[in-house]
Amino acid sequence: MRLKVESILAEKNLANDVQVIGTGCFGFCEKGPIVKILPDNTFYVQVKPENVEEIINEHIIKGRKVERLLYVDPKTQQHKEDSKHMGFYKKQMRIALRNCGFINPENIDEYIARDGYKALASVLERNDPEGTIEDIKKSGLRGRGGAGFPTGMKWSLCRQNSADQKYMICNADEGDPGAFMDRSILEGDPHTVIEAMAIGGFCIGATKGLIYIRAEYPLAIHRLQVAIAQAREIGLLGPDILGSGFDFDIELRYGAGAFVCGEETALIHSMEGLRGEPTFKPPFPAVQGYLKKPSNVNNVETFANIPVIINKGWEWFSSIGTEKSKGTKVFALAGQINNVGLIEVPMGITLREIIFEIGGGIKGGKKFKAVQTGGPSGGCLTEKFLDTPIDYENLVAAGSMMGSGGMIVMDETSCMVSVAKFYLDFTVEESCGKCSPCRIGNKRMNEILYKITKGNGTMEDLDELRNLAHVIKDTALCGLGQTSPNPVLSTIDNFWDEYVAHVVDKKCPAGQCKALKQYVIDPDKCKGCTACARNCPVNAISGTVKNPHEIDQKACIKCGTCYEKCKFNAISII
Amino acid sequence: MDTVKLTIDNREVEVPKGTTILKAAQKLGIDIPTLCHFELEGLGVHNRPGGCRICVVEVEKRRNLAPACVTECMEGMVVKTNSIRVINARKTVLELILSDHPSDCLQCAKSGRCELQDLAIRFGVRENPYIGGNHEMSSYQVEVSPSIIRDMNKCVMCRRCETMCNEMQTVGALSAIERGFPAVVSTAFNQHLDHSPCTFCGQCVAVCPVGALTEVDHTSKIIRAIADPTKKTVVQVAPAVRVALGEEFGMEPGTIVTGKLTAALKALGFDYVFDTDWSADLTIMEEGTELIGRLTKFLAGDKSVPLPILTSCCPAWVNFFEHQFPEMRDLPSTAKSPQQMFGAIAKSYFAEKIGCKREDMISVSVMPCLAKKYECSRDELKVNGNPDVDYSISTRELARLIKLANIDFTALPEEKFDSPLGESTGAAVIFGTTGGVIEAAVRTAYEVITKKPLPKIDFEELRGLEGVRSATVDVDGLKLNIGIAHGLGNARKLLEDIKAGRSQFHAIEIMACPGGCIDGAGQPQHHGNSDIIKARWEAIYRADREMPIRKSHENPSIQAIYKEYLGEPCGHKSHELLHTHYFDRQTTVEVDVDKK
Amino acid sequence: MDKIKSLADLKKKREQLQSNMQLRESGDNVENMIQIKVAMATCGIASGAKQVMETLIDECNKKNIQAVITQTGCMGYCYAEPTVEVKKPGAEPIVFGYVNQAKAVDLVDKYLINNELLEGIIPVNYEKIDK
Amino acid sequence: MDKIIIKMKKEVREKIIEICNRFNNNPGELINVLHATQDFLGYLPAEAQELIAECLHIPTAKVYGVVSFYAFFTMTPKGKYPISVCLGTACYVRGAEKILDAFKKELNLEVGQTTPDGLFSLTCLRCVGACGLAPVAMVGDKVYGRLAPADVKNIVKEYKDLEAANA
Repeated sequence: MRLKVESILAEKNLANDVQVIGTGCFGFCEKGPIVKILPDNTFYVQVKPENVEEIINEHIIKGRKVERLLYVDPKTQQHKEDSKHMGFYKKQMRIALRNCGFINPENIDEYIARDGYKALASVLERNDPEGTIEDIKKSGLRGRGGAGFPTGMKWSLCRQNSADQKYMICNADEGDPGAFMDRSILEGDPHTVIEAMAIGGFCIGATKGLIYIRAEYPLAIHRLQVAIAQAREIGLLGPDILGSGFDFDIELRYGAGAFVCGEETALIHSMEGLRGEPTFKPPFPAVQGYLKKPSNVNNVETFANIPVIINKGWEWFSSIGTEKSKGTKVFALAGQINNVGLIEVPMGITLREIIFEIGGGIKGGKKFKAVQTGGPSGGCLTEKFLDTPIDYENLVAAGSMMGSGGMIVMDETSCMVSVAKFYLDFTVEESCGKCSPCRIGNKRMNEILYKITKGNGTMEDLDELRNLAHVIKDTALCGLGQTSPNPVLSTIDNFWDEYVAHVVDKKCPAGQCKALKQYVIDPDKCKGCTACARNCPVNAISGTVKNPHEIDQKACIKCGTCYEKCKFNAISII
Repeated sequence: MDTVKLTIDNREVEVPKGTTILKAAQKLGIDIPTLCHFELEGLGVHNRPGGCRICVVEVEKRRNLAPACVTECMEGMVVKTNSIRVINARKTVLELILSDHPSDCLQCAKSGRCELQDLAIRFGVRENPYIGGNHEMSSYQVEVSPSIIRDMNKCVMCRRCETMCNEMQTVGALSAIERGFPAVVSTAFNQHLDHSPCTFCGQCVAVCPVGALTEVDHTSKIIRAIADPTKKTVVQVAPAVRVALGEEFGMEPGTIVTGKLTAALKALGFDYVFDTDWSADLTIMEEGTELIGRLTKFLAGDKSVPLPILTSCCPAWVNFFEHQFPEMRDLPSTAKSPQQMFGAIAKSYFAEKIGCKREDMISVSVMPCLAKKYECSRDELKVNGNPDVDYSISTRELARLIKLANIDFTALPEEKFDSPLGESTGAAVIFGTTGGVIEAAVRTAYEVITKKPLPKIDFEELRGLEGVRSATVDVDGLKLNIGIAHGLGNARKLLEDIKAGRSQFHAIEIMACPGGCIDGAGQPQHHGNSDIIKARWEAIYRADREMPIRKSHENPSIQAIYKEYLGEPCGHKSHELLHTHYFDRQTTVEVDVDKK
Repeated sequence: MDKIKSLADLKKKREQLQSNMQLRESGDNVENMIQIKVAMATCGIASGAKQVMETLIDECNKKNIQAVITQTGCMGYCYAEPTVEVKKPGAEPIVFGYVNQAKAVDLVDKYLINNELLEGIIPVNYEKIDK
Repeated sequence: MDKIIIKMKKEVREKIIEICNRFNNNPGELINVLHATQDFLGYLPAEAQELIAECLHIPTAKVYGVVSFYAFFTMTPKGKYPISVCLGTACYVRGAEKILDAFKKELNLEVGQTTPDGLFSLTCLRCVGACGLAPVAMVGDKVYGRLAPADVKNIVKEYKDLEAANA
């Protein structure tokens, strides 16, 4: 296509006047290929090479638009020419990320210029903490850390408990592998978290804020330190903020590499200098939290929504999203997808829109297989869920969860048993060890998964796997333990055939499980060059020169050397 | 009091607000199985991690099963403790725990008394899908110290020992370490207990539901010693043993079995069966004299006198202050413990008397305690490497010996201790519980100071099971302020007060175990039933009342040994035989001066 | 820096900041200068954003281009790091992806000086909530 | 009955005491104290934990309980060139395991170990935030992205050469 454009332009002697550039994905792949013409922003969709000449002749030379190739709005049936007016183009909406990538995070002035601390000021001026909490309740904001507890409700529970000291805590212990939403917010817009914590502190009656942040995030820590210092310097943190009489200050506490510390009771114990083991709730942190004082724990992204809700009103916020899940959600899109990155989308968007439009589809044109949401607490969703609107309830119903927002896309080369094993490896390593179902149960599940991927699994193992998963879900002490079997359950539910293939046929359909691979030599293609036999590290290949060779399957260690060395494509993996 | 009504297994029950489902079910006679949960009511011991998940129950409208031991009852709650979902989950969890626990029950020291074994029997676990194949089991080094064997392969992470060591005793030798599957309770850097601040109080052993923590067993050594014709065996029995040993033979807790105990020891073949109560009376003479001496000096205006005087008969307590408060080691009485006084006299005075060489005498003690095992291994309590007490065995070990020797304990006739180290007083018996040592000391001190007979022997104000108690005793106008603590955490509070100059006490009695020796770590296991401890406690005072003589200084045998051998209390000979000294054993990090 | 003591103070400061568009510490007439933002979150830095920023500063100095170059947070295009946003006076801001040091030189030569576009433009694909 | 005296270099002891003082010897600041001590020493040897326990008036077992709980704390000194392979999900689905295996083979090391010459140590970590470059490994602060197993040899060689050049 591009060549075609360039050659026609050259033909017409326009090469010096018109510049052809390749761009990143426009996020609208199903209508591709797309050609956009600047400066008037005209957007042609589903352009075929034979249309190129027409576009150049009509649009560039004659200045007339080719109506036929313009995007048709499915609702109005009207041709849209300017990309700014095209709905599909704006799948994303940035609330929590509103300042990321716009302001210099180390300069408080830039934050203030973009309405920073305006929300805090208006909350303080209104001087009606209960009213503000009521607004947060009405906005429908729910915790963005995973479980989705209504934020306003959490605040009002903590406000109800009187104490000489309360704490407003920010959970920035983003332990979910493959998720980096919170880090990006802290690195790109630290003041929004500070402002929101002060607002929250005022509402619940806390004068101290604590941010529990992973030690693995040095840049985020640095930017927070700078931001806190700047806010203190101009009196937006510290005593008597904006002359309101409200005192509030923030300290940082560092995590030390324990996933379980994302659980709020474990997080609190960790901040107290103890092992990060969760404790039974109740008592909830709102009653007995940090240093046994009433405490409120919210996640970074939750906080990042607060100033916007205050500034633009709860009505505005609650108009976005679905009935029970309001606003937007930030996802870290990763895996076998073209546009790995950070996105923020309104609740209710479908996975299909995220993966194929915003994410630009599967890398290398491979086939979509599954998308994992919610990290080690979530599950793998298949094609049949692609059109389900994303919100807290729907994801749980589908066997996954919102989680903190990691979204890992997998293509046909991913073995789902191995994916379950990967997450279980993680859970086993990160289990605190306090309760027996998580400490021993997850270990046992993981061992069964290893057995299956080594080709030694039985159908009884699959029953045990299912039983263990249900029991752990039912009996583990904390939220993390209770959700840890989700990767196993969701892959069993959605990819049962693949498990059976491993167990009964001793085959890994994705070809990922090494032990289940078989390298075989096609005697018709083998020229008897002996390259494979000479390079085999375990002498598993026999044969004489110029005669077809053979692999002794028992001796083969499946290292793949022969496969790489064969010049005649005679070796295949089955 | 506010109450809530709820339904458990279709039956209604009303309980005070804050009651757990476990307790409410007990009220209905529903026994929900538990493993990690442990409490000693009235003694301030609580272990409620909610970690084992054996006690899960189904609560209507809740997504997950709830642990009965920590879930509070709510108005209108509907609970099922035996639904198929509950039974399956509970059994699976038990199978998981068992899958990481050795199945060598036949050889295990806890066999027959193991709470995990009981659960396996109760659930009828016959096969376990999580054992064998590629299923890994935890693997830790088994460690033997002078008192305690730690086999963490058997640990079920109930955390009871950690709670006892840290919250009850504030010793801090044990902590959960690592995380996930390898997580276990251990010492810092998995070091030997000897290198830790462990006091060998053994409360960890006393509460361990399984065979992970057990006592070092000397029974076979005792059998060998008795069988050795070249050795004379001398045995002493501590006061608390006589109110607990019967439990091992199915007798009611609180039965006093002194006579049968004596008969059993004789039947086992010990050459001399004596009583630690005798040396307890001796301890009062020494310690009481020391107290009077320090007090007199103090009252005469010498403010440099180390006060309050602290008792020193509890070896775990001695270990505790040597590790945690070495700077205050001039406060405790220098008097040895009754066990060691007995050993010293047995291997000197008594050995001379019967013409037996020190090396040919095997001195054995039967103690409610595990720290006593450690105590007799102390170098300063040996003469030329020969210990004053060779072996200290626990009440449990004695029961095993009796059973091994085919002795029908309950059918035994009552016998008396041998003479001369067998006569004792009621003051000595009460050494077996908290407050007893100081009461015995006061009984003697009062009469020594005032030279008048006690108007009333029973000092009720010094008795009880409160963790920290205090009383002022009027010694004919002299107001003696007395403090009592049992449990080392309570002891710490009093020591911190002394350190801060807040203490008004003249004398403080400290016992390491909750309740004193009656709940020592060598006693028959109570499995969290504090009624057993209370029954032993009552039996101690009953035994005191039944004694003809109830003041140590009136013990004729004690009076005789001073006349005949020791001279006067705290005299030269006494100092040599009956007093000791203490060490600074606090681990410190100092500058390495050797290296530049 | 002066303390902001009241709501009015804050408002005043915001208005002043906005009206002057005194976004950067340097100079007047920021409006007429080229503004370049380099995404400097962890992923950007890991991909070499620091070196790119240095190159941009060097090149602009060398070629005497009046530009304000600052760091900013993650723009969200991790697949195309390092990313750089350029706003020329009067033009829409454009985000360039895959900007390594060589491309940074190109960016200055082609886009800043000659107004020629470069490969790897990332279309803005989200809605802003303000203005 | 002996008192256990642990020896420590003067400057190390003073520095740790200073760190503890900086946090008011508050046991609640244990994790911050451990971070600061590890920043200084590179690891947390037993004697450092003993001293911290002494300063903060908490049992050494509790300090060790915390150190052994958190993956970030280590009791073995890291290599001069610490290699960390990201095993975050994004890297995993793009073949991070193969990269890790290649490092293990190349250095003859298991995860958590340091080479006898003290040059290299190998650890895994979860997500450095460079998911767009997956799979990723880090040597010290330097990030190597879009790796293939074949690249591993060259990376190790780069540092061996550097070491040879410095020698």
